[in-house]
This record gives sequence, structure tokens and C-alpha cells, in this order.
Amino acid sequence: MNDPTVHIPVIVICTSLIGAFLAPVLGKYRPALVGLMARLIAPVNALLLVILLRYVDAGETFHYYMGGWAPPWGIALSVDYLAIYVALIIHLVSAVILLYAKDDLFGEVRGDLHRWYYTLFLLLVAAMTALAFSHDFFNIFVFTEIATIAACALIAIKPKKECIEASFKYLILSTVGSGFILLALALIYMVTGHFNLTLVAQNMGAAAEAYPLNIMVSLALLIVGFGVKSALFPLHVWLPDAHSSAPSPSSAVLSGLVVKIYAVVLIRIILTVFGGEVLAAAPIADMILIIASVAIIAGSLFALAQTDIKLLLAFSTVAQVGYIYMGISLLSETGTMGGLVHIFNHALMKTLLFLAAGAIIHQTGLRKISDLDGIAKRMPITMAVFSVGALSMVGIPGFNGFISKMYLATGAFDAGKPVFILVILMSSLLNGLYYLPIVVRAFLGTNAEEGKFAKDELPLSMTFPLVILGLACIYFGLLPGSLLELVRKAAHYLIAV
Amino acid sequence: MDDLVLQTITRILMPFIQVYGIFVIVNGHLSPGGGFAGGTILGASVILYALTFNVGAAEDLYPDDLAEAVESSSVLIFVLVGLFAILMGANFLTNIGIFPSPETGTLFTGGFVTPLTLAIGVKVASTVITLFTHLFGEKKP
Amino acid sequence: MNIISGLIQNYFYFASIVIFLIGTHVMLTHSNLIKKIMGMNIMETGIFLFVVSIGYIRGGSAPIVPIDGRGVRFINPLPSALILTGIVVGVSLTAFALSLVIELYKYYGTTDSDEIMEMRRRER
Amino acid sequence: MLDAELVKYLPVAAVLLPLVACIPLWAIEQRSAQIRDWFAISINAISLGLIVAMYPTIARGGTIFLEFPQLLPPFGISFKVDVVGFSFALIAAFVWLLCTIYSKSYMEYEPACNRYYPFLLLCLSGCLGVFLTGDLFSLFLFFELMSLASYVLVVHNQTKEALAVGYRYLMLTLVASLSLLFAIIITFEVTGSTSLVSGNYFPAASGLASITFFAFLAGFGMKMGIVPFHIWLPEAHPVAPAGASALLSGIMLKTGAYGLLRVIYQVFGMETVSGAGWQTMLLVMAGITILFGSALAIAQRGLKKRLAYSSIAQMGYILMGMALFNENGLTGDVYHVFTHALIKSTLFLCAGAIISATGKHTVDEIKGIGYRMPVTMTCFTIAALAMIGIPPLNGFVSKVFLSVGALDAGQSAYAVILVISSLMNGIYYLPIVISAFLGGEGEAIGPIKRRFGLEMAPSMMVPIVILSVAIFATGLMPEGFALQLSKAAAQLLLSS
Repeated sequence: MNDPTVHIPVIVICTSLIGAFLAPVLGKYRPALVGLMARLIAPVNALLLVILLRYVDAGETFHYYMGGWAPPWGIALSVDYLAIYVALIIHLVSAVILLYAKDDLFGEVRGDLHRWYYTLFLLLVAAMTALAFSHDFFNIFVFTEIATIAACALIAIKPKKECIEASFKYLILSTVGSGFILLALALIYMVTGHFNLTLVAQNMGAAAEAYPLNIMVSLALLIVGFGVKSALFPLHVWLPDAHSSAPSPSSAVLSGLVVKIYAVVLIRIILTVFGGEVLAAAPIADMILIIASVAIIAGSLFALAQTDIKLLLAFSTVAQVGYIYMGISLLSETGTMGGLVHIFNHALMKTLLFLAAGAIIHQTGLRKISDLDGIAKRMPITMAVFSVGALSMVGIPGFNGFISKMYLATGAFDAGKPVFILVILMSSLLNGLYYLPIVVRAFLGTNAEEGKFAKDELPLSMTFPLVILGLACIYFGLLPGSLLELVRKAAHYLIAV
Repeated sequence: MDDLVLQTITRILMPFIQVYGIFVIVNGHLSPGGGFAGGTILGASVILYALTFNVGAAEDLYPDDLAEAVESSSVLIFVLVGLFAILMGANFLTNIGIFPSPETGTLFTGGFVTPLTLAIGVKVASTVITLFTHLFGEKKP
Repeated sequence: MNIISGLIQNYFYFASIVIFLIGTHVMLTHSNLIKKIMGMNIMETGIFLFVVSIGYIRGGSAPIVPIDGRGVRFINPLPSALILTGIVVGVSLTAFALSLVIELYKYYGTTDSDEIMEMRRRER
Repeated sequence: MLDAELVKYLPVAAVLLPLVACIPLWAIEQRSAQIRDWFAISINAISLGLIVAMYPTIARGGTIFLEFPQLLPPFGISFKVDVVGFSFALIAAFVWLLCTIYSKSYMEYEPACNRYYPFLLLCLSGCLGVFLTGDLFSLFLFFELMSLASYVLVVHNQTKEALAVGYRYLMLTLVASLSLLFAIIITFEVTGSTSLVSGNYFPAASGLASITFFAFLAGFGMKMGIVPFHIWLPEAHPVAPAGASALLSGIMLKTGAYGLLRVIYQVFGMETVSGAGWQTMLLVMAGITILFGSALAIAQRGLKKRLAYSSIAQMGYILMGMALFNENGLTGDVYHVFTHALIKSTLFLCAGAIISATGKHTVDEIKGIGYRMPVTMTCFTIAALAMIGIPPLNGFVSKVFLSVGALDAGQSAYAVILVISSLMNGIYYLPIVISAFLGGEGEAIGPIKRRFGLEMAPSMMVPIVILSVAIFATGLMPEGFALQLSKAAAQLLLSS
């Protein structure tokens, strides 16, 4: 394979890694360059991924073997639509977040830690990209851990006690999750003798017959393990604190990307490795479906009770992760598409909302929703963009959130489970109940103390990413054709195997 | 801890420990061991030094700035070695035979494995030391 | 009977699961943060034991092809490699967790999570 | 005569023009209020012109169809205009233009006009979109646009009351739109299409079909304000500025009626609806709505509130007309859309004029207003009489058709309800008129705010007068333009 395009997955991961480890050294001598480098890496990588996508479009999806060693010896990367789709989301969204981080970080992170912030961020991006491409349990475990530590550190880097505590809680629960995952991998390895996903999948049938207990236990452990990391409902307890106390760019990346990448990995494992027979033997899909429904409703209800804007957004993430799980566990093509497209849409919306909330906090220091009366007069652009995000969350047609809800609902119908349409509609209503009052308050509320928000509008480096995200929400709400095409292929890959 | 016996023995032992660590690292492709194990041994030598003298002395021996540079560059070396293979037209991390390969079982048969384990070893050693000094010295991580 | 004999034959699995459960229990129920971290390590040890014992063959040797290429029974290197990585991860997690505990101690003057929760509640 | 290719783009242009024009409007209004007003008015006028330009094609019995499948897959957006949609759109754009002209002076003393006009245009776009689209999904899309944009009109005054009412309105809108979405998804899934061309998706009543029907009924009924779903209406309409209340009551309620018409005749078909017993249910709901709305209107003291309750009763007429399933009933139904749009907007605009001139909100306070504001009260009287159904006016025509339809359908009870309701209309409208002209010479009111020496600004007076003339005109020419359109619409719906 002399075509340089095939190396793109590795190059993408490596550039992020190189960036991550150049940052501390570079930051010491040329602090200004670090941010610039970080902001360059993500878009360039996204561009590379688009090239890769074109390449994959032209031919088949393929596997990339590290060091040229084919499995069972070598480590494999799977270059398929799902991986490229997820990796693209990661790089596009983190590019925007990094743009935003430039000025926001000064308010939240000590100056001498900025370079380490970029290190952690890029490390996290590299780990997530690697997770998207991994075709190997070994790699999945390693990069899960890297991502976890980087994510915890991204929270703890803010020198506030809430952050440290949230980070500790996150760390402990993630470690339990990791332990479960490792145990599950060991059980799978025990009965199949492989770590490579394809080989495990090939041996799964026989193994499931001979050792049904092992397979079931490992499946359960995997669901719990990745469930903790991706904040599937009863295991979400760490999320609200962690996502709400972190610096805003961290919150955005954690809520927008990190929780989803674990969901993707879990789904990839369950659907492509365990496959239909195991899923048919036990009502795993139905169980996840029900858990996801509970997550959607409960997450929304919790969000309804919040008074802190970032906490509200964090609880909303719990509900939205439920959407993703629900879509994919519907096991119909449209449902899977709905779940996958929601990964992208939610990444856009939630990043937008967290960044907008961050902008408000950056400008005014206000976090309580009740304090935000009439804030749109001081921050019209931010609040306009926030409204776009909120409407998108509610699922107003014309915004991208609607597309995923549409597909989820049709997927539920296709799967012969129309009851879940009601869950989706109900949660839309709940979303409306907690998002719209914020918007109404901001635009129509009158604050008693005039001149309370005396500061100027935001710097361009914060406004620009917000506007980009807002426009993206509308664009993908109106013309999602190309996105859906990609998602359809990814869903096909998941369902077909 | 001002124990002359300990300090003297440490001084004598340290080079041996370090040589052993390096031995384990460079023999990574021939025997059990490799970057992780050897790096830990290397790091342990400095930890021993820190325990018998004091943490400050160890920090002077291995300052933070150096640690940062070493840790970053070792990862970079690892990645760059991997990328070098791509440059040569093979897959990432492919062991291209640009080194002369003498007979099997001798030290220089690893090709790229040796620089990689070296990078890992240095990184691990550095990390072990900084972790210890930071936690012990209660400096910011 | 079957279960018991299975347990006795696979005593290392049994032991590792017991260690794992002890660790998890300590981690989730103890309020002392340092004990939580210790539980974390115990739990990981359980898993490590489990995984290594999968690949272990009695009397096997390290999986490096000898020079003369004799047929030797090798221990499966993959679980060991996985666990080596796992140990590294465990060390870094422990170190990170410990540094967080140090920070928390600076803020709250205690390493007990219940007391910290109590303080936070009072702050609100 | 327009080129056929060009005609295809008329509906899109009519719908999108107000939508797109919001952006220049927003830019303009930062500079000059005067240009803003005229810009908004001209956009309205152009939209109306574009709709009128479709008339030749429609009059020939043709339909205009254009679709954009790449927008919002899997449904795509399509525009299809037949005589039903055209009639609704025509009256909507006409009344909208007049209300915008009216707003020009009315809003002069109101706050936040810079928000009012763009949202008025957005609403227009949504409203025309509902009437001119060719499939349920596009309809839903514009329905949503209109509902959300009209929220801003409802809470325009930003008083505590307005915000509380607005919140309820917003939430009910959300519920309505979700139940519509639910129904549309099921329709799409069952039949593979949401197009309004093929029609009769659900050949027979089944469990799924009835869930779908009730979801549609809840969704559109919420907008229409028929009785169990009316709770937001009497609160929301009065708090809005007069121009917006006129549009909310006069036009936007009709989007619900329009949607329900399409659903009954083209999604389910008459056989299914009557076979499942929903026809009877609809009729009963209509009867309850008429009596309930009228009864509560009598009890209201607030002028605008009384008008709002009256709207509920009138929407009952429309619901009844569409549930009668015969030509006379349907003709009366569509004709009543015209009638009620003209009458109710006249009444609201008059009420707005009174409120802005005197600051009085309740019926009791405006005794003798006829002496102070003769033009306003004359127009009000004409509209009130039309509403009651006094012969030469258009309200009479629609009531005749509706009654004949009821008798044709063998539902004479509903003819009686119509008569009773006319009586009740009399009970709550006539006292206003009588006390206005005979209740003294307006001593209690005190001096009114006069503009340009008139009882109100000319740009407010002209729309009111035009509307009253239209009420007269449609009533005096019973075989006129409006009735022809209604008949054609009725035939089209019955044949589908």
C-alpha cells in the first residue's frame, strides 16, 4: 500500500499526539504559539479525514495494520464510515472549541497551566480519535484509559475545589468502569483467544455456544463499564458535577464529544462483535432501550429542577446520551441513523450551549438562571446563538435537533416499537420546559438593577465559534443531505455485520 | 534522613541499578523486560537517592524543566519513529531494515525496536521520578 | 458438586474475583479518599491476576523465540502485555488520584468524602 | 398571463419573501422607523400580489406544484397550491397587509417595535407556508414557524401577565406541535408519504388510525381553539397588540382549520371519518364549542376578551362546517373563513383603536363612544351585525350555507344551534353597539387622543374602513368572488 491516503488515520492520531507533547515545551518558550498550533491541528486533521472519506467512498472500507503485521499479531485500525464519521465530528468540534478557548481560558485556568491545558486537550482528542478507529480490544482499553485521565485532568486543571472534587468522583467511577471493561475483555479473550474485533466476532458464535456464561457476563460488564464512562442513566452520577464545574471549553468537549465516544465504542462492540446471535439470546437491546428511555425522561426531569445553567446543561446531556443509546438499540436502520446523527447534532448543540453559557459566565460571572433576566440586551449575539441551540434541543423543525428526533421516531416505528415515539416527544416537551424559559427570560425579562451587565460584548475569538456553531445547527437542520448520506453508510456498516 | 551508611551504599548502588535498567531496556527484544520494566528500574534509582538524601536533592538531580523536555521528546521520538516508517512507504511503526542486521540473538537485531524501547524507558523513568518528587514534595502536579 | 469442583480447579479465577470484589467494595463504600484509592488498586490487582492467569501455562516460558528455534511451550504474551499496560495505567490513575486528594486536603483539611460533602452542603 | 414556469415559483416566492425580508428589515430598522414600516408594508403587499398572480392558474382549476426534496430529507419541502390553499392564503395576505398598515400608527407609542415587524413578517411567512405547501411535513414546518413567531407577538408588551400567558401559549404550542409530529410520523410510516396529493391514506379505521386522528385533532385543534383545547386562546389574544390580535384571531386560527380540513378530507377521507364515528364526535365538539364560546363571551367584560371568546364560537362554526360532509356545509365553511377573517379583524382593529384612543379596556367603560369615534363604531357595528348574521352582510351568507348544509346532512339540531348562537352573538355584540350610540354622549370617557384631527390616524382608519367595505361587498354580492372560491374549494375537497 503505497498510497499515502491510507495512513491518514495514523497521521491524524499522531499529529494530535505530537501537538500534545510539543505544547508543554513550546509553551515554555513561545506561549503564543501553543494555542495557534492547537488551533491549526484540528482543522488540518479534519481536512485529512475528509480526504480519507473521499478515498473510502471510492473503494471499500479497509483495515490498517500497525507495523504491517496482520492480525492476530498486529494491532488493527478499522477505517470505515463509522470511524471516519466519529473522527470527523471530534476534530471539527474540537477545532471550534479550541478557537473559543483562546480567550476563555484566561478567566478559568492559571496562566502557566495553559500549555498543559492544550496538552491534555490534544491528548484527549488523540485518544478519542484512536478510539474511533480502534479495531482491537487492547487499543480500546489503552485509549479509553488515556481519554479518561485526560478528561479528569481537564476538569481538575481549574483551581477550584468543586472541580477537584468532581474530578475525583469522575476518576473513581471511571476506574470502576475501566476495571469492568478490563475484566470483560479478559473474559472475551478467554473464550475466543483474540483481541482483534474481527477475529473475536468470527469466534463469537462457537464461544457463545460453549461458554454462554462468559459471554453474557462480559457483555454485562462492558455495558456497565462503558455505561459509567458514557453516563448511561443510573450510572451518570459523576457527570453533572464534572461537566458543570469544569472550565467551559472542557465542559463543551466532555459533554459534546467524550461521553459519546464511549457510547460509540460500546455500540460498535455490541453490534459488530457480539452480533445478532448473542443479542437474540438475551434481550440486551430491549434492556438498553428501556434504560435509555428512562435516561431520557429522568435526565430531562433532573434538568428541570436545576437553577445553575451549566448544571442544567449537564443533566440535559444525560438525557441526550439516552437518545443515542435508544436510537442504536432500536436495531432498525433509521433508528441507528437517528442515534448516529444525534451524535453529531448533539455535539454541535451541546458544545454551542456550553460555550454560550461559558461566554455568559465569562462576561458577567452569572450562573444562576434566575439572574439572567434581560441578559440578551447586553449579549445579543450570544443569546441569539443560545436560542438556536435551545430550539434545536427542543426539536423545532429547521434546526438540526429535529433531524435526529425525526429519525429516532421513524426508527422507533420501523422497529415496531411506536411507544418510544412517545418517549421522544415527551422529552422534547420537557426540553422545551427547561430550555425555553431561559431564552424567554433572557430576551423578554427585565432586570431590576440597570447596568448590572456593564461589560462589553465578547471578544471575536469567542463570538466567532459561537456563530459558526449556530449557523451549523441551522445548516444541518435544513440541508442534512450529505450528513445523512454518511450516517446511512455508517449505520449500514453497524447493522450489516 | 542523614544516614551515612544508607547514603554511601546508595551512591555505590546507583550506577549499578542504572546500568541494569539500561540493560533491561536495550535487551527488550531479546529477553523479558523492555521499556517499562527498565524505565522503572532507572527511575527507582533516583527514588532511592531521593529517599536516602532528600527530595530536594533529587529535584536538583533531575529538575522539572528537564523532566518536561524529556517526557515530551520521548513521546515525540516514539511517534516520529513510527511516522518515519510511513515516510519510507510502509505502515505506521513498521520495522524497516535500515539498520544492518547481524545474526539473531545479538543486541542490534531489533531495528526500530531499540530506539522505541529506549524512548519508552526514558519516558517511564522520567515519569516515575517526577511522580515521586511531586507527590512527596507536595508540589502542584 | 460441579460448581465446587469448578471452583477448586479454577481457584485462581475464584481468588481474583474475590480480590476484585473486595477492592470494589472498599472503593465504593469507604468514605476515606485514600482508602478509596487503595480499593482501586486492590480491584485492579484482582483483574490483573485474572488476566494473567488466563494466559499462564504451567511450566511455560517467556515468549521469546530462542536462537535455535526449539519448540518451547510459551506463555501467551498478550494477556501479560495487556496487564503490563494495565499496571501502567493503574499507576498513573493512582498518582493522579493521589494528587487530587492532596489538593482536596488543601481545600478541606480532610480526606474523608463524607466530611467534604457535609462542608459543601453547609457552604450552600 | 404569466409563464407556467414562472407560476411554479410564485408560492415559494410568496412564502419566502417575508422570511428573507426579515434580515434587511432588521438592518433597516436600526436606522429609521419610517422606512421600516413602509418596507414591512411593501413586503406584505408584494406577497399579496404574488398570491393574486396565482389566481388565473387556480381559476382554470389548475394546481401549482413545486418541490425541494433535498431540503430536510426524508420528507423534503414541497409547495402545492390548489383552490383551497389559495383561498386561505389570499384572505390571509389581504388581512395581513391591512393589519400591517394599521400597525404603523398603532405601534407608534408601543415599545419594541423593532421586534414587532420582523416577527409579523415571520408569522406571515409561516402562515402562508401552511396554506401553500403540498405535504403534511412542510405544513408542519411552517405551522411551527408561525406558532413560535406568534409567541413573540403575544408577549409583545412584556407585562407580567403577558409573559405568564405567553408561557402557557408556548407550552401548549409545543404540545400541539409534538402531537402533530407524532401523527405525521405515523402517517409517513404507514403510507410512505406525507403528500397531500394522493389523499386517503388510512382506508379504514384501525387503532393506529384513531391514534393518528386524535393526534392531528389535538394538534390542529389546539391552534384552532376548539373547546377542550381552547384554554390558551382567550388569554393570549387580548394581551397582544391590536394588529397582532386581529391576525391571531382572524388568520392564524384558520391555519388549524385548514390543517384539519386537509386531514379529514385528504388524509383520512370522509368514509373513514364517518365510519369510525369521528364525524359525530366532531359535530358534538363543534356544537359544544359554539355554545361554550358564546356563553363565555357574554360573561366577559373586557372588550378584547369578549372578542376572543367569540372567536372560539366562530371556530366552532368552521369545525361544524367541515364535519357536515356535504357541499353546502363545506362551502359555508370556507366562506365562513373569509367572513370571520374580515369580521374578526375589523372588530379587533376597532377595539385597538378604541383602546389606543381612550385607554379603556372594558365594555362598560365605553358607553357613548359612538359620539367620540363615529367611524370606528360604525365599522364595529357593521362587523358586529355581520357576525350576528343580519341579512345583507356576509355573515348571513355563511350561516345560510352552514344551516342548509346541516339540514342536508340530516343534522337539524345543528341548524338550531346556529340560530341559538346567532342569538347569543346578538346578546354580546348588540349591547356594545347600543351603549356606544345610545349610552350618552361619551361623558364618562373623557377626551380622546386625536391624531391629525381625526379620531385615529388615517393609516389606522383606512384598513378598518376597507375591511368593513369588504364585509359589505362580500355580503351584497352573494354570488361573488369569495363564494365562487368557496364552492370550488368545497368541490375539490369533496372529490378527493
